[in-house]
Amino acid sequence: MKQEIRSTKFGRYGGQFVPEILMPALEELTEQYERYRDDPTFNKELDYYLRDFAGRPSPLYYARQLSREYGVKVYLKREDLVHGGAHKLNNTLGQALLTRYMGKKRIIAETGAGQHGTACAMAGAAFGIKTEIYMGAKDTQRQRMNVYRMELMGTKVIPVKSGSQTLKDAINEAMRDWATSVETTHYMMGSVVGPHPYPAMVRDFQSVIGKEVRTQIMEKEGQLPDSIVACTGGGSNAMGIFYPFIDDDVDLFAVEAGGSGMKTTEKEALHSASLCMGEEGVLHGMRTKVLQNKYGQILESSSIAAGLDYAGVGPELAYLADTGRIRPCSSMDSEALEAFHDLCRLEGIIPALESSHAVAYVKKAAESGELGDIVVINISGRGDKDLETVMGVRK
Amino acid sequence: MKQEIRSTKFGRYGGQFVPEILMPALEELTEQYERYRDDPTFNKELDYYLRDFAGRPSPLYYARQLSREYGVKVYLKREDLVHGGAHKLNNTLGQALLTRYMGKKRIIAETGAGQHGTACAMAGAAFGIKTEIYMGAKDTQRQRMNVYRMELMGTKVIPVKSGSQTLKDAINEAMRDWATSVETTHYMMGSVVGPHPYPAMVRDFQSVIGKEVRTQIMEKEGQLPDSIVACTGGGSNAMGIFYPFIDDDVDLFAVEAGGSGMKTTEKEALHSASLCMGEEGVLHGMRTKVLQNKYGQILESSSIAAGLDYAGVGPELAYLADTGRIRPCSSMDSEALEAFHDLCRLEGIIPALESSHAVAYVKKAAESGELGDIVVINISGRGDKDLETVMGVRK
Amino acid sequence: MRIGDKFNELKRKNEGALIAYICAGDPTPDDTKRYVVSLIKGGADIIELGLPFSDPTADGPTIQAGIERALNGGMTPDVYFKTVGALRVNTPLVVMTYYNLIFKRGLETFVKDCASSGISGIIVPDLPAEESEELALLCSEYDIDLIFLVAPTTTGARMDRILSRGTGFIYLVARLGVTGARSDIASSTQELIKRVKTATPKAVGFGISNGKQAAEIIHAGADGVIVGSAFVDIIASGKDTEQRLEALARELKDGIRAVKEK
Amino acid sequence: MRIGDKFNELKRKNEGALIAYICAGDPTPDDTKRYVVSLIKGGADIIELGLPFSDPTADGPTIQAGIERALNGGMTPDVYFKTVGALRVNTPLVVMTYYNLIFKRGLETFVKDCASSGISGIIVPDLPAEESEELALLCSEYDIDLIFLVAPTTTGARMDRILSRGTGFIYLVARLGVTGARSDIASSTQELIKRVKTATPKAVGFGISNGKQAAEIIHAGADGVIVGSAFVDIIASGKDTEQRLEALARELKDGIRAVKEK
Ligand SMILES: Cc1ncc(COP(=O)(O)O)c(C=O)c1O
Ligand SMILES: Cc1ncc(COP(=O)(O)O)c(C=O)c1O
Repeated sequence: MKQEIRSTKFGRYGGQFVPEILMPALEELTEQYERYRDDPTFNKELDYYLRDFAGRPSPLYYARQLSREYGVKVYLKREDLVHGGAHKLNNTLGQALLTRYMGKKRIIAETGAGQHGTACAMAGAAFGIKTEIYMGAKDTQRQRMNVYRMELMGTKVIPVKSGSQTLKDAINEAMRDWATSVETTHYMMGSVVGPHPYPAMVRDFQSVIGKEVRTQIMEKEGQLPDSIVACTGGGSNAMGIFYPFIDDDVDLFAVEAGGSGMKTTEKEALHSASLCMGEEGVLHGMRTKVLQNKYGQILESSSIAAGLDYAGVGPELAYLADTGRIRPCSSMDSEALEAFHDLCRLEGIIPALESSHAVAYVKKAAESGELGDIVVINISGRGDKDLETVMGVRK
Repeated sequence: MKQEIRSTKFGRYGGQFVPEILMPALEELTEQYERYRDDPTFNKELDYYLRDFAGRPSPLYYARQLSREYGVKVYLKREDLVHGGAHKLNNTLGQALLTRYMGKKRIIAETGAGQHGTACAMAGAAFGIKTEIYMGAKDTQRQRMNVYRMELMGTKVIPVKSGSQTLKDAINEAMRDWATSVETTHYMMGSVVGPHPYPAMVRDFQSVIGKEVRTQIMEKEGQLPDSIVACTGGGSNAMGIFYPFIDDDVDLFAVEAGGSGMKTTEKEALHSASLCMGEEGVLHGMRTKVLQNKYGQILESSSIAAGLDYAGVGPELAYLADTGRIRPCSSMDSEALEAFHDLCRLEGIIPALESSHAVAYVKKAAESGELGDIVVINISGRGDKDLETVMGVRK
Repeated sequence: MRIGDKFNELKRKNEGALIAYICAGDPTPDDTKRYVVSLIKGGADIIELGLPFSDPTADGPTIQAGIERALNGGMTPDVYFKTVGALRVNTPLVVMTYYNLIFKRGLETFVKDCASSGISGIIVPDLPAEESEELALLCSEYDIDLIFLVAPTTTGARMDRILSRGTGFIYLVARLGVTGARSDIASSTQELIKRVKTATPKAVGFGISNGKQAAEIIHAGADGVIVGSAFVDIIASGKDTEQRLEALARELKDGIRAVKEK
Repeated sequence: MRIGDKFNELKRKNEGALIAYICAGDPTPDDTKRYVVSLIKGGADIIELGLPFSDPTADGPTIQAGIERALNGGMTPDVYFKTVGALRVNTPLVVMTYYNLIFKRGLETFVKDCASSGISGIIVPDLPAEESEELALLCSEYDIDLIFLVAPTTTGARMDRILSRGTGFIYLVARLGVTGARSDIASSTQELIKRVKTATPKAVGFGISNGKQAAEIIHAGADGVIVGSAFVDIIASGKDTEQRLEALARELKDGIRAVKEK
């Protein structure tokens, strides 16, 4: 099952489409990751941090009331309980530990709404590694609290004032930094995207989710689930929960953000459904499915959930979608909101709007029977960060 | 070790100082609690919710960097990772389950800043029990987000417009409600305060914290800790972590809110240190140590941490302080803030300002040696709720 | 005057008692003195004078507001006893307050101060029989009545304990709830009056605001009615207070008198 | 004109090459036509014309801003090839763009369009040698140079692979970093020039903005210098653009000419 880390591709997807200047860093990272990936000391230490710092294992909770309402047996994988409030830390802990093993002294990353940045800051502080986060200047204003959170943890947040002053520009700026600092600095990717080895590495670090689910569901049901449903932005929580089941007879649903509709213009998409609607292309170092116009210009994507609002998707997901192993699908903003309210009211769990997309898909698909009898939904994060947004659309 | 639940007192503290109309309800509650307290089915179900819903056990994390800085081996009990972000849910899950076992159909409670109310809302939703929370009208405005959170989970928040429109009035109004609805309604107390059996019952429900610590520290250190430090408002997180060690040779430090100084006027205290500075009195149904003026009028207490801002304290703590089994002490607002920053920066953990008081005490007491070599601090909650406050005092 | 004597006197007249509550010091101690006179003029047989406590959990919003006015008006236990001591009335006076004020003053001091300022009885809404032994002993020593409440929910052993300990009168809580004017008399109240079997007079309080209700209560077998919020409401409005207090007392007492008991 | 021919011509003159980058369509396609003329007048030997991509991760803020202006000015691949095809210049033209635009157009279509619009070379900053096989084959089929970058961090097997695959010239990245004018030449650049052992001409880019730097680069053994941000800065300012482009090209070329190579 384990993918050979030396291959940079998933079928024709993936690869390393980056400036020459970064290639040696990727080579080094690949080599080092391969070296520590199965190293017992590395893994023991990582397990320790996942347990004692991040609070793993996260529970698999049988949602009785939701199950009754939706007409299918629903288990929730509770990544919302992980330190920081989302699955993101699984990955940043792994990469921060690797940074230490590689002997690098500094971590950089980009962040949009601030989720990945916060997870980097936490991991950076836990390991005592200097951490700097690039963030669009507009985003730093919109997400003042997350900036403050990062700063509290000793992370330097660098506002990016070029371009549209948002995530895109933060990525560019972080890449520029890395290009000048590769020798001492590790670039922390926040999802299963970017050039090899990131998609594979981040997937591996997130696979702890699926591994736990396997043990937990066997304990509770004595069998594997019929299907697993996860929201998909870059795809890290999805790959994390899917991957350990890839060789099993379990249906895997990757739910993308349907936004306000499946339409696009020359410059914008009303959604973020790259797997469903994207076309093959090359973005951020990887060949994958991308929302783009006829010339190959990348579209501005859109979603009520900031974490899903991305024009690309992890290459392994693109590959698995083509082979039919995963089923790409989508939930619209309005459906996600409804599911958000369902979970709050019926279970006392406030899910992230990202995760609400997965819940929403179960709500609409359960009746058709396509999900089978036992469904696991990955609740990738908690929704405290989204309260303002939800409040804003309250009728 | 287990206290006879039939006795309403801890030494001369405790008791049931409530209107006659509530006495039968307290009798019934005592009886029912006694009935289910050791019932295997009840406890199995409670354990299930604590594990799968609340995310227990919470880790005991060795804080390497903080230990180095403070000069003593510090373990953090991570209640900040519990669903909802604080230890509060341990108790509300217990009481909500008991509500179901008692066949009552409705839960009421009061809340100040909204922490206990949110924990009630979560438990109420999890068990599908109608939940109504009284909250001072002023507090509903100051804590808009927590009100929204509760409402999302199907809880009705009732703004109390009488008196000062704060916690005090919410307590009164909730009591009034209970007086008219005892037959169908369970009153959910949020800490080890109020009339018997609440102090004992809430302590029991919170004792899961200390029980876990015992197992965890034996695993990690092969011995019990030298001391345990917990912040103390009403005292539930403190009693929860202390109680399982009550017969052991472990020093127990109850850290109260020193506010801006140990002074009082006719109507106000600049602190909330009832154990350290209070005098015996009767408040909210219990005999305990109370901040009061020479006539017995209750003082307005004060603390940067809303959850510690209370003029009374659990009667068992008052008793244990008198017998010398626990050591009451305090940290000032400014010390708590400093410790808050320490923990963020050194460990990537944002503690609640309440919990920061416990950390602060370790910071100042470690050097004297009075804490011994191995200290466990109860991180009773996470600090996301406090970011605005901390930001406000940033120089 | 002793409470028992008052009830005996009324019994002889075949008449129920009107027990009127106001909060001492609401809005000032001097006002209280005048209000007490008005109430007695209107026909009140016993006066309950609240000693205000900062956290009155057993009172409704109306009385809570009165308590706040009194505290803002400078009322303290010291002022209270001075004010009450200065009342020259031949009507039993009862202090109603929360336990912490008694506890803090010292139980014996408090009871002594009651005795020397002419108070005949004590009601402590947050002191159930189970916690009252020490205070009960002192009260009997200083010849002060300790008045207990019973509620519709009070049953069995607890009821017996309260009835055996209560003196002066037994305060029957009219319905599940707290003080505050309501408009009808619940059947649970009627039941409660029947259930409380004791030689001690029974007075019913909580939610009574007019003569018709008062009459119903007496008709149902009570020896007295207790009215508080309705009086405090008048004080809160601040208009023609004395006249209106007297008028309401009269209406209530007339209602009571209309019932020819037993 | 082929790139190799140009370098041969310059070699005969014992002269280094000035390779000037601007972004096509910045701020409009017509401007670009005039700017190209100015650059050539000033002395540019090869013109690199950026085809703007929405997410130019390998470019600095200066060029990124130029790209945005071009996109806002309506530049698309279609317009690009039309614009370039209309240039009547006897100077090698190189397209610099990101791989997605090539990929989306179809590799063969793209290369064909290059050939038919008179483009001699292609630079794709996000296409390392490892991913370039298909494009390289097409380029050789259509007789277009595929120009690769090497960086100070490029070593060993990767260096060999790039050098064996690159045609036209080898683009040496002057320092760790991205495009943008800097003021000094790092020693790592000098080293890199020495390390790149190939018969293909070597041109150094990233961070060169004046004649002195250009001279140093040529002095250190390079066959050409590549200047981009400094020109784009002039376009951004929008004042006397043509004159200033020409003047800067002249200054750079003068600097280059001042070095009498080998
Ligand atoms: C809670 C949550 N879920 C999901 C995502 C989407 O990321 P991914 O698709 O990599 O899991 C994010 C991204 O920030 C997130 O915060
Ligand atoms: C995080 C946290 N810690 C501590 C407290 C204080 O309560 P207690 O003393 O009952 O633990 C609160 C109360 O809201 C709280 O939210």
